[in-house]
Amino acid sequence: MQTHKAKRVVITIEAIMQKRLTDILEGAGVTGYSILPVLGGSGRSGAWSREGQVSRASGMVQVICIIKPERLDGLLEAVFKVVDKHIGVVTIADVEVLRAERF
Amino acid sequence: MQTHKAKRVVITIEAIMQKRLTDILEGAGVTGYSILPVLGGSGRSGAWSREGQVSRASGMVQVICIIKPERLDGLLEAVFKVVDKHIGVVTIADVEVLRAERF
Amino acid sequence: MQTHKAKRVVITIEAIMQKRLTDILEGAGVTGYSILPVLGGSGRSGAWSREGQVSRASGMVQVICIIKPERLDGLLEAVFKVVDKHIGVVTIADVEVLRAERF
Amino acid sequence: MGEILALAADNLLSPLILFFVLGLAAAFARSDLTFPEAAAKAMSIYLLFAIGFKGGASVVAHGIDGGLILSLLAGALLSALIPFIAYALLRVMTNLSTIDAAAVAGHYGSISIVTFVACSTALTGRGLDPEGYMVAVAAIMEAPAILSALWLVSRRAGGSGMDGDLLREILLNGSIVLLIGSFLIGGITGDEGLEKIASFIVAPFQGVLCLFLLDMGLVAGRGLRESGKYLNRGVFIFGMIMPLVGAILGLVIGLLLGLSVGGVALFMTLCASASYIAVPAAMRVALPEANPSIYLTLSLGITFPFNLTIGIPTYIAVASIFAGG
Amino acid sequence: MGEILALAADNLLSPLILFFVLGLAAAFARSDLTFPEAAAKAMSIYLLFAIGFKGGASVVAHGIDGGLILSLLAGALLSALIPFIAYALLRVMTNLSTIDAAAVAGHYGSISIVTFVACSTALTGRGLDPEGYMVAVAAIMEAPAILSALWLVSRRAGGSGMDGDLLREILLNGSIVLLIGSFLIGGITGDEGLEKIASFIVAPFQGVLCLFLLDMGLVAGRGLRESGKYLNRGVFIFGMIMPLVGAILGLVIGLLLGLSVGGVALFMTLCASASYIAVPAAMRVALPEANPSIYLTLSLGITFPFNLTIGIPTYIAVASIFAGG
Amino acid sequence: MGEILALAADNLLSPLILFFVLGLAAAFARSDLTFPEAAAKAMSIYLLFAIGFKGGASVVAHGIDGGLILSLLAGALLSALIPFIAYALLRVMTNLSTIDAAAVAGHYGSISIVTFVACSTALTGRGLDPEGYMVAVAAIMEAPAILSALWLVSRRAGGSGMDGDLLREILLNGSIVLLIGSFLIGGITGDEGLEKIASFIVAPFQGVLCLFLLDMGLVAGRGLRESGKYLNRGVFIFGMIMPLVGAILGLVIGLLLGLSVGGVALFMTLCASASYIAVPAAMRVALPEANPSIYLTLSLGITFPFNLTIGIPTYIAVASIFAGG
Ligand SMILES: Nc1ncnc2c1ncn2[C@@H]1O[C@H](COP(=O)(O)O)[C@@H](O)[C@H]1O
Ligand SMILES: Nc1ncnc2c1ncn2[C@@H]1O[C@H](COP(=O)(O)O)[C@@H](O)[C@H]1O
Ligand SMILES: Nc1ncnc2c1ncn2[C@@H]1O[C@H](COP(=O)(O)O)[C@@H](O)[C@H]1O
Ligand code: NA
Ligand code: NA
Ligand code: NA
Repeated sequence: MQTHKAKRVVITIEAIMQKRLTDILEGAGVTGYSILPVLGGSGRSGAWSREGQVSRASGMVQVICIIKPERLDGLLEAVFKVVDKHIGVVTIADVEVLRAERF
Repeated sequence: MQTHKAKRVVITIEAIMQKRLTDILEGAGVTGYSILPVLGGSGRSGAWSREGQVSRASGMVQVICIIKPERLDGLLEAVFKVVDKHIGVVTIADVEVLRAERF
Repeated sequence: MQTHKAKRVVITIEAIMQKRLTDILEGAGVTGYSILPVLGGSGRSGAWSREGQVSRASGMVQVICIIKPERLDGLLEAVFKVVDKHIGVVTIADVEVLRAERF
Repeated sequence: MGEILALAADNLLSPLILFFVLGLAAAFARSDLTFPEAAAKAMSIYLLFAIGFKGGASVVAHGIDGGLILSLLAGALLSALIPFIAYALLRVMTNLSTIDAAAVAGHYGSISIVTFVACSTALTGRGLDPEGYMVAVAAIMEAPAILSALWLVSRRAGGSGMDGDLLREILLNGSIVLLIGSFLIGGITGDEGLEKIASFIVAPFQGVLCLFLLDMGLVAGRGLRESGKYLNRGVFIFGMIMPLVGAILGLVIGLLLGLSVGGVALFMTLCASASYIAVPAAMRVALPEANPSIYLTLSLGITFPFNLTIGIPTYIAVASIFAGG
Repeated sequence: MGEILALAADNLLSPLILFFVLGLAAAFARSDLTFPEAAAKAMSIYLLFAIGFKGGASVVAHGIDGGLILSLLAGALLSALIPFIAYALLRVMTNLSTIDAAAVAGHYGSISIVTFVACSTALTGRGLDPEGYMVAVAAIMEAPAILSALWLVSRRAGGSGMDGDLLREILLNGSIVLLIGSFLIGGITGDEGLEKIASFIVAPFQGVLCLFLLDMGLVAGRGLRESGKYLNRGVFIFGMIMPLVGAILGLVIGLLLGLSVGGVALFMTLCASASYIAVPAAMRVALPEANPSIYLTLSLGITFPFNLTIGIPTYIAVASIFAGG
Repeated sequence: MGEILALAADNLLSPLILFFVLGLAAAFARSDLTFPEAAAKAMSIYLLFAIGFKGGASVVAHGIDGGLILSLLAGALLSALIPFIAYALLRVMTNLSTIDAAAVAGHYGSISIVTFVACSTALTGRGLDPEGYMVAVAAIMEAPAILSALWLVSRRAGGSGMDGDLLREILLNGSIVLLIGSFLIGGITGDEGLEKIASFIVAPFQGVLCLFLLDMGLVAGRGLRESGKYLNRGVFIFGMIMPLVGAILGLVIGLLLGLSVGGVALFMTLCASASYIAVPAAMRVALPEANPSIYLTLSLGITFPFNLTIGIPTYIAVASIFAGG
């Protein structure tokens, strides 16, 4: 089948920052994203798990955007403003997509 | 360690279509898949979030298949039948796997 | 923006083995990982779903590590010790990351 | 009219309605108050379990009534019929496409179980206990409307339509199975069974319903805020006219069936209410081209609050006039 | 025999059993009725909390009985012993591999807390209150069987076996900690504590148990539908013979311990029941080669329903004959 | 002093505290006992709903008291003021950075609703019912402290600080909306409304609180185990001195306001308690550089258990001496 090149950007970020991040994504012209829950993890700021939290402050999510390659730079710059001061991880990978007209 | 080339196909689709999709995947000879929950997202049909739903109709999932590269085309054709009319996103990426005999 | 090459290793494994796996990852010098929930799936040992479980034994998770490419082999060897006897899938993909000093 | 207003005022100041309004207000103010998905599902399981069981126990307590079979039949027929009326109204009043109009129409033939529960609670509070078997009538009214909606579409536009899997999903969806199952078990174990679990299903019932309506308010409010734009004036008005049309049909048939005041009021409520669980699910599968923002927002954002606040006290008052003493 | 049948009929028509059957039926009919995972876990937390607390409060209310220590000891020994009997039977009756047989055997030495709760409820309903400390006996019987099973395997096949982490996980698994903890707190705060929380843990208990058994029926039914094929005739029969073997052992030891009728019946039930939470978890870690479809389906799909429907009334009737009057 | 000790012993042996201790113990023993996230959230929704509603109903039952407005004002002022005292103490007693000290200080101006609920329960158990409007005082004390903390930082270190979105999130966070909303509805529907849902919000309340405190014990224990290392001696001591400082302030102001014994005890408890929900959330957004391990562990791992075990009985005893008879 006919597929098209695209980029898959995954941003792991605190749940409390989710709305701020997706607002910025929309500002940067991103046409779609999906949010996955994260159960727990570990990083430089220690280990955490969703079941050990009472606080709204805690917990992370993954925000996944599939975008046209030419939009990548704009997106990363926008994202960087949010993740710079906050904990979180950003990865970018090459993917192929069906129905490219959607992105 | 010895790794082998494979394809990772991720299909983001409405939860209500999950069973129909996995039935088709099994029909297309896919030997395994995993389902991840999606908390929310946004696309051409607007934004949604799992906690704002009363309806069984709502909510999406990600169906992830790791397959041998030679099976890709068969799989995509089968998948396309389901996703064509429905909202959803399909991405394909190159990965390496351990224990290739499993796929 | 400046990005750096890294590897994204995804290990789908039974929830009951999660702690053992992440202990081994930490032993192998992995500096961070995230855990995603898996709702269900199918493989050589049949189909399962999280809602059809009474047992702590059941259910799977995805452990995701972003690592520097040079750490990959050490990690895979460590992981293999745990997944060898257990059901589960390991995939490796190339990604780019922001803020490489974190990995 | 005076009585209706008094009833309505009384209804509007009950904790149930006030918690619903709190939810709406919180959603509009963009508070982050949310119920976990699992808690919302657990509450709806509780409500179906309790209402089904109590209905079944009440049927045996009062003896099986000749009206049971007739009421079931009438319910099924109305559920199948109402979509045609709704569809005709929609074609006249709005500019919705064939597919969107058919999808919306299907929702109005089917029912909203929470509206049913809210009406039952109001009736019991006024000593107007309805026939226990109305629970079974509610269950039977869920599905036929879906078939009518799909038939409306297939006649004109095609659509991927009905298949065996979908039919099974509709008839055996979790809500129907739980409601009918609990109803049967309530019937089998009767008063003795009810006594065993009364302090679980009777005593805390209204409290749980308050929380559930709070969540419904949050969901309905968020739906309106985000998708209100999909509803133009005609559609909006339809969402408040159609329940009245349904209620009138329910009144006439309910009187013909010889139901009690409570039974007539509940029958009106069933006909007036619109589904937002079973029907949307079926529509996503069978009519993916229909826009869920329209039918969900209409059913949950307009008709549900309308029935909850204005509809139910009106139906009770009207039923009291026509079926009472 | 007549009495057993009457008891069984009575039992079969209780809401508890009927909701379990509803769950089984819904699963076989492939309804999409499901409980959210979090709700199922919350219900099991509630049941352990309530049963533990009530057991502890009852121990102090009735004075600490000399039988407590002996019963705990006997429970631990039986839990360790039964796997050997089960293993021998499995080798004779079935063609399971060493590892699968040992894994299954471990499940039958351990216990099912829901079966225990169902039996307690039936006993209380008949005025046959058991010794409060049976809750502690249940807790102590969870783990020893696992060690026996692993020993059976290590003697023959190796297996990755036991390590310190696993031992801690088994002994401090959430269910044991919650059950024992609530038991102790019930004991410390006694009747005064019970009074404070009675309307939470006593009044709604049976209702929650109905919902829990509905979920168990759904899970057991889905397990049977999907994995029933892994159970051949011999394995299937084992799943109904083994509880009887366990129950007879429990009867003999229970009588020797001088337990009340209720106590003997509960002890029989503990010996007859098979684990489907703690033991499967340990087996996945220590014996990943053993097939979970076999041991889970057997324990949850065959033995659990068998005990719930036929076993419990039989054990109560038998205990009444031997320990009664 | 004798009385305080008797009260403390009584308090320590209540089911509430014992379940909290069970949770702590299970966490330290690394048991895998956990509550599903959704169940924990559902319990906290229940507690806020119940405490708010009962407070509102009690206000109307006792007539609106002139003290209401003054108490709200005093609460808001204290919430804004306490962070400055806490900050000064932290700079003297510990080596925390400006940002960490300000973040911690903000937590101590705000309040912990579970500590409030535990104190109310203890008061009601002793017949010392507090003013119903203390619920509203609790709600109003949540937010001002956050502004003080951010001001402390902005004066020195910058920080990304406050913006309109954050302000809305703080003022309309789910807990506040639910608490105030339920309070208002309780006030509007009064005793009549309370009667309808009493068997949901009154009878099972203490049982749910036990489970909730068990979960709090698990979370606090895990926090201490993992992040205890971030707290050095000075910080640790601060976590037990600061509640006493707050309580004294609360005592003085409570007496000036002319509150009842229960009201003074609750006011002391509010001032003594530290937030672990609203404030951490705001700090993560506005001061991401502040280390959450410090403020969360201090508030949840030190001050919360301190208040629950030693603080509350002390505050009640002291209030009885000064405001009583
Ligand atoms: N190398 C990594 N791979 C995957 N996830 C990571 C990695 N590093 C950090 N994370 C995730 O990001 C969270 C915050 O990381 P950190 O900012 O390093 O504390 C962690 O708790 C993980 O969930
Ligand atoms: N570009 C994208 N990247 C990631 N997820 C997407 C994207 N577009 C759509 N989605 C997901 O697919 C759902 C339906 O998309 P759509 O069909 O565009 O409305 C959205 O709600 C998202 O969860
Ligand atoms: N090819 C695959 N693609 C994605 N997930 C898989 C695949 N094979 C197995 N899995 C996941 O791993 C679990 C165990 O697989 P198995 O060991 O083959 O039974 C399955 O239930 C799936 O969740
Ligand atoms: Na209707
Ligand atoms: Na046993
Ligand atoms: Na405070």
